[in-house]
Amino acid sequence: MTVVAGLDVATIKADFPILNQDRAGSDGKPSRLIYLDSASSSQKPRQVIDAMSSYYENSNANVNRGAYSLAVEATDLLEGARQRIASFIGAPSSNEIIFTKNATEAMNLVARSWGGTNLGPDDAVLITEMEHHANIVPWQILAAEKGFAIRWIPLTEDGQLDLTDLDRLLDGVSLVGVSAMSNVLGTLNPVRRIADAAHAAGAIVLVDAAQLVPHVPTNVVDLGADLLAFTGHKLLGPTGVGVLWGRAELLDSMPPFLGGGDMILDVRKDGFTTNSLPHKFEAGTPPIAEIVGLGAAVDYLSNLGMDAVRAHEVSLTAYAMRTLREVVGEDLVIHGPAEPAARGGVLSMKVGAAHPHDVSQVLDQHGIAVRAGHHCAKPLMRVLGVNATTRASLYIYNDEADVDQLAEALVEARDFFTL
Amino acid sequence: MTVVAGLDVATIKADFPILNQDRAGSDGKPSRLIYLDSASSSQKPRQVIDAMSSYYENSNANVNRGAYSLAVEATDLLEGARQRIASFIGAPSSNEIIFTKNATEAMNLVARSWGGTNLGPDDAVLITEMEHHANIVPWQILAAEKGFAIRWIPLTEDGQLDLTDLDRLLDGVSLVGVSAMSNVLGTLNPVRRIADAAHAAGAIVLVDAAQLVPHVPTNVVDLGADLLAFTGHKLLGPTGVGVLWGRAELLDSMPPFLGGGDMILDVRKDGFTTNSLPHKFEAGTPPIAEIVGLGAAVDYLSNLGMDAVRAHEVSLTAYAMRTLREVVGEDLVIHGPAEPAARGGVLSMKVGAAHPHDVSQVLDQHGIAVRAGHHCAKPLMRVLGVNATTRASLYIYNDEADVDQLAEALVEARDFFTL
Amino acid sequence: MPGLDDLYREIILDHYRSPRNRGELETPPAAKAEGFNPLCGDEIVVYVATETNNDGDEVVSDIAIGGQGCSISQASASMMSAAVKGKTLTEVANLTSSLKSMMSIEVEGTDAAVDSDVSLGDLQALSGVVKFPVRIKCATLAWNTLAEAVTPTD
Amino acid sequence: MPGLDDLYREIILDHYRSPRNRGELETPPAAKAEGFNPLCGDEIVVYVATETNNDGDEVVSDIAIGGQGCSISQASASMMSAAVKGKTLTEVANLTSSLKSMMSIEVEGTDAAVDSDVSLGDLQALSGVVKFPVRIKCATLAWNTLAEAVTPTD
Ligand SMILES: Cc1ncc(COP(=O)(O)O)c(C=O)c1O
Ligand SMILES: Cc1ncc(COP(=O)(O)O)c(C=O)c1O
Repeated sequence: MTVVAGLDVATIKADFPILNQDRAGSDGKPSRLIYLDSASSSQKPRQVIDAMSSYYENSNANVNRGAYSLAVEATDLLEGARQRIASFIGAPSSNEIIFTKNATEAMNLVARSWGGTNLGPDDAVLITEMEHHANIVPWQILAAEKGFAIRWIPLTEDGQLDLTDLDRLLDGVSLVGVSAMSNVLGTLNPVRRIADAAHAAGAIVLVDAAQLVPHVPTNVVDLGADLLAFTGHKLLGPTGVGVLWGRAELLDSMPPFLGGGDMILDVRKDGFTTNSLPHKFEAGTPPIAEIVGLGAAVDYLSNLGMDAVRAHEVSLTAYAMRTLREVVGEDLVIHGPAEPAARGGVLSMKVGAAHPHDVSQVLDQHGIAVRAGHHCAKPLMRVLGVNATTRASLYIYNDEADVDQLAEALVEARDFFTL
Repeated sequence: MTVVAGLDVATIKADFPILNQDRAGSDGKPSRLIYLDSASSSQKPRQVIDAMSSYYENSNANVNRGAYSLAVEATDLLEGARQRIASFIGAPSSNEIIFTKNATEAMNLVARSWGGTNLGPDDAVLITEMEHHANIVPWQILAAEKGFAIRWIPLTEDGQLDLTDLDRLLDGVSLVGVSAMSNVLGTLNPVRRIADAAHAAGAIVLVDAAQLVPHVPTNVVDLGADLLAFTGHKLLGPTGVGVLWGRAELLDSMPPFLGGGDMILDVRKDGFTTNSLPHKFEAGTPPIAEIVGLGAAVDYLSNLGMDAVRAHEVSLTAYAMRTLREVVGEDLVIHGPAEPAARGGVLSMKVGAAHPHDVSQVLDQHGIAVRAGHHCAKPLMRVLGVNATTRASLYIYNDEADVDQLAEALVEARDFFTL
Repeated sequence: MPGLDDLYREIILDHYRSPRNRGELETPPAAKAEGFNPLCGDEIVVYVATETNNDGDEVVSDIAIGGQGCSISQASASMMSAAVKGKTLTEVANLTSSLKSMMSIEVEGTDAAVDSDVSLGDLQALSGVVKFPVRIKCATLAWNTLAEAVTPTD
Repeated sequence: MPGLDDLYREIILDHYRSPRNRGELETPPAAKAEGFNPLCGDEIVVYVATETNNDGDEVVSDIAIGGQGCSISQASASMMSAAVKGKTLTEVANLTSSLKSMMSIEVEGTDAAVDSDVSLGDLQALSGVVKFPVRIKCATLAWNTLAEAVTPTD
């Protein structure tokens, strides 16, 4: 049994079916998956998978529509999940939880609805050089239409936001979009500090919390966010569901994004009357089973305790940074902050002269799943001066043994591709 | 065993866990669900539920991103489903299958991407009086921005499209939006005829096939559609996934809808380069497990054979129309076409003076699930001169016994609320 | 599962069959508000006339109900119209709050002045609705619409 | 699961370690195209100069490769540059088609003139890639980019 700072990883691993299957290894011998790509998508505990199966087997019906008891049951399951998700992130009201298909849609919703109404040629949006494409491209699409400027908060050498010029950068800005935790560098950004400065400058703040919510105790009010997006599948939850949280007053002021069923009170030939929150932004049949699954995921994490989750990750990240440097040696560069407490368990690496794609191929032969690529952050790749990195990312089901095997396989990859 | 025109309903029912559970009845005695709300959302066979659980238990990883074998497996499962779904609707290429979160998003995508580029103050969009809000409100939202006109194809007395004036209505129209099968009236519309006239007038055609694809053999080329939308959850598939099909050439000419990961080839600070189809329209992590589930749903229906499905529904609809009229009597109005072969198994009813909400309450006491309401078609409700209807809708797991019980319970409701 | 009799008490069916105060009032002087139940398409129209009484309180001097709906929403509207006529707006607010708390709805922004403990009389018959959560919206639609009608719009 | 040796044949590693024809050509006269592998962020730049030979055929007179990528994409580009130099565009098309069919890619719009059966020589070493489907894009990136460079743009 491996216990790291409060999490019983062996027991946790047992909850994840995929981590307990024998898979064919490179030598034909069965091997267990060592999953180190949770920043891309997490694995799912049995509790989440079962919640969805059970929904389909016992309670499936469309929501908000039927008067029969099955439809009421389905609606109650959905709304119950909404409430638990709201309290998981400290949202003042569950009406502020808007279900989307993923974090990407949530940020596009903000760009189109809020940005489409509030941004013109004289305006500017401020984002950071470490944003994920999901918090860049929606603004580029809209900027091409509306003519506003996009500004970038630069980075320091060790992969933190360089806030020296923040006040100057904020001048004339209407919205700041900032990732709370980088999916490449692991950097935990000082969202509260940026939000305070943004508010003082009259701007609102959209937080990309896709990497934060799964790993760090999150309270939207304490963060000072106006809008915050995250995604279910990185949070032990299913694919097909994401969340936009927003201050009710702000969401109320925004026009609807998608049109269709449920987001209306009335439709006439000459126009429609918009429904109240959260329905206003939930056109069409929502991802019902997925919301139920996300509710179960949030329960699972709440049972572990997000403080324990965070403590486990800080401690395992510290172990990994130390071990990888020791075992792989000088050839290894780990991008981002050096201090484990200042970052999440996302380790983007340069392994000697080996290309990340080749590294991940060698690792795959040992059943180790890491991601090689640009991680949907091409502007950041250019800042780092690389095309791609090899990224290992840690979660609650990872332990020191996983890290040890990673280190060994990295050495093999490095040696194989050394010129 | 009930065999209606080729489908072995008893065997099919056995595949649907929810139809085999004892539920608490009004008198406290356990009763089986009689599910007659498939037009709202269908139930799911074990094969679909299992395909998704198995995905999470064995193959879960993010797609299009990882080089490791698990990610390849997940991507192959997704792309395999895309291919089977493409051939299920006769799409010339699987690149023309765009996964969305539901049919509503698919139609909003068309409105925003195609409409946002092609519609201005001098243009017009032609839709029908029987459209679902999902094919009305997106156009109303866009029309408020762009200033184009929305025209309506009117209805005949028996709930068919009145095409007498079609050519005049088409004059100056750039897009025709038409539901292939009404979710209220069951009417099967002559899409091919409308498409031919629309094309002759220089307009393109968006088909809302949310009700068609689950029930009637569908071939997008034979329909003459340019774009066609449907939704997974009405098709034995999961919530959280929908499909937009479009002619490749047309989709290629349309700008992206949502911005983010996967829909780009490159992102620079000064702009982005769009990826090719289908990725261009699939920003962010797709509903992977849901796509796998929809693939299993399509397999299930293909195994039954869509011709057999349609034959079963025509025959059961004929039985239902006959039986309900006989048993309930003069007080019953069934909206829409009188001829079962001209419609799907959607029976929107007026039951004497009883309000649909009250009728469905009485039915619910007998474990019968029907929908009472406006069915997201308020303009149609106004044309019919009602606020709401009681809608019973049939699918592959329904049989004559279900219809008989419905008829009996309708009599009780009618009597209870007769003034 | 609760039975139909819990929901459809005799007095509810009576108000449904013979609704009180159906009709329209001239606006102005009367105020008018429309309410929708997006679930089932029900629409209710409440016309309400007020005047100031000798104590300086605003009183519901007349009320009329239009629109269509199910037995619960129609009966609730009819019972409401009978119950509020002649009452001061404060009394109406208390009654509304009392009805909603019977329906287990948390009343938001309730100020100290509002008293949820007033006697409901006939309206007590709506208590069965609480066992049918979907119908709560039907039962409260008229009340929310009335509240909107008497709220000064700016 | 196929082993690493299937993928990383000695000749591939050799081209990766000592890539042929790295550099740039002046444009014009040379044509240039950029290729992206969105999966891994690889970027490849192909510069190609052509001239018409005595038979009136267009021939690859010079080629240079820029950009960065993994061993497979770099080795494939290097081997390609060595293989196509001096070849007519028809021969290049045949070679490309032959390589792709080795990778089990259906070649779209293949016209009768294209012969997929030409001998691949060293390029045969790329055959192991077929067992690693994700890497097929790496192996074909240079070839697709070359095709783009020699296609007249309108
Ligand atoms: C005809 C029609 N179109 C569109 C839709 C919308 O489907 P969804 O809610 O899955 O987007 C529906 C179902 O509600 C429908 O019946
Ligand atoms: C920081 C960050 N933002 C946004 C996203 C997008 O999430 P999704 O693909 O679920 O929309 C991701 C994950 O890919 C991410 O890491």
